[in-house]
Amino acid sequence: MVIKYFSWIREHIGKSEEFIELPDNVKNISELINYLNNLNDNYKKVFVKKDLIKIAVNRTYCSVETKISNNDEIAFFPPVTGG
Amino acid sequence: MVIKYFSWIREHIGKSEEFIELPDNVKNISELINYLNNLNDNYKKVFVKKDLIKIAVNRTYCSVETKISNNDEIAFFPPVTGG
Amino acid sequence: MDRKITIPVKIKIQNEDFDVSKETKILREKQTGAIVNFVGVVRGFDERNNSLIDSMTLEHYPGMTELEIEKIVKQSCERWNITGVTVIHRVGKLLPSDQIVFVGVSAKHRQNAFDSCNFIMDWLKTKAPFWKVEENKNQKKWVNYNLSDDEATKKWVV
Amino acid sequence: MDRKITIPVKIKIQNEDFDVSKETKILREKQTGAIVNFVGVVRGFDERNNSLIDSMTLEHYPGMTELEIEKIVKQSCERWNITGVTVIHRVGKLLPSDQIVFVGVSAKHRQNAFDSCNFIMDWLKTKAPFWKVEENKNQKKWVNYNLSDDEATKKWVV
Repeated sequence: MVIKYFSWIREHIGKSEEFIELPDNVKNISELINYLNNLNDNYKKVFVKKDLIKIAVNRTYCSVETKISNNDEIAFFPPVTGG
Repeated sequence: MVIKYFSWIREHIGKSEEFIELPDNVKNISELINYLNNLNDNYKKVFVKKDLIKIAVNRTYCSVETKISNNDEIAFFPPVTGG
Repeated sequence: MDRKITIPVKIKIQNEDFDVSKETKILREKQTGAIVNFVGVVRGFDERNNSLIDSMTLEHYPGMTELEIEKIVKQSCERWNITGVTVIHRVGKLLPSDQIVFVGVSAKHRQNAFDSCNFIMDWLKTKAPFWKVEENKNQKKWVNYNLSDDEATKKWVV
Repeated sequence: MDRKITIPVKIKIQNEDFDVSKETKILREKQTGAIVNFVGVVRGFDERNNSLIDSMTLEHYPGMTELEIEKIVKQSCERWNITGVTVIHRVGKLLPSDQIVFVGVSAKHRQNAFDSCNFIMDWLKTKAPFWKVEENKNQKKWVNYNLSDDEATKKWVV
């Protein structure tokens, strides 16, 4: 699975994307966030601001309940500010 | 007084503007139209279509009741079609 | 309408074409975040009469035209917080796909620019003394007034 | 959204500037009477923080950005009778008064062009994955999401 980070989330986590092998017990976005939070404190500092984080699976907006699999492209980013 | 005509009104009357000396009994637009109607049939053919004629006195929209004097610039034209 | 317009306003009636990029650039300034441009274009087909149009000629009432457009722009300035307005209307002979009219409005916030530009176009259509005659090889025809233009102005009545 | 878009739609994400005249010309066609363009401009001043802006850098999510804009344009095509759409959004480093975004919509009738362009801008502001960071000599600051942009989309809910 590829995970992409944008804007200040990218800066806090320290990378724009990473590849991870999805553990068997991680079935949705919510569980993925818990998994990442246990890796190190950078993730915790980001994901604690859950109201400021938008999620996309395969380039489509989704929620924390959305089911995911190892072939998916996940993205975490702040509310958009283009235009 | 100068009277200006535009669009098909100009074509029907046969001139784009004319100068007339306002008779003493002509005090408003309505009376001016009556006066012009008596000059020849071209005016009658135009002014019979009163719902299709807009009037301006000194470059401001007005009604048939608007008072006029010999120094005024009067204009008769159809509803506008610019833009 | 006593309030003075203190923003840059440009109103031109001209035969020549206009350059949308150039006009947009004039409207871009440090304190402007949004520009909305309207461009009217000569159609090549008259839907109401089901006929092709070879050319179109626009006449206007010099002096009154500028005055009416100024009044509309003033009303727009009083109603919305905008930072600049440009209105350019062409007259004379035009061909299908030629540009007829440009209305550009700049504002800090985009909805003001959208509404003000829309307002100016709606009132220009019903108040500014321009008349169009459509020409093709068979005939010359003065364009009829469009009732829907009157209807369009009603949305601005408060 | 099963209806196929059969009108010309151009969507570009690019570093380079765009030419409003050139884009307007592409939208002019025989059956088009009206074009409405929106141009977003970099402001030189941050009102919320009362500070000057030296430059701004835009990043986006390649792939998803185009997809989200396509969805918005499709919805606009389903809702209004329009004849062409162009959306160009710049990314990278921009300076005050630089152009950021162009949304151009052509239609036979002007209100469709106004509404469709306004709709596309409102949804682009809340859905298209772009992020702005403002820079001046003292600091670098990610622009905060603006709640009023969420509010703006509510007018389109039927």
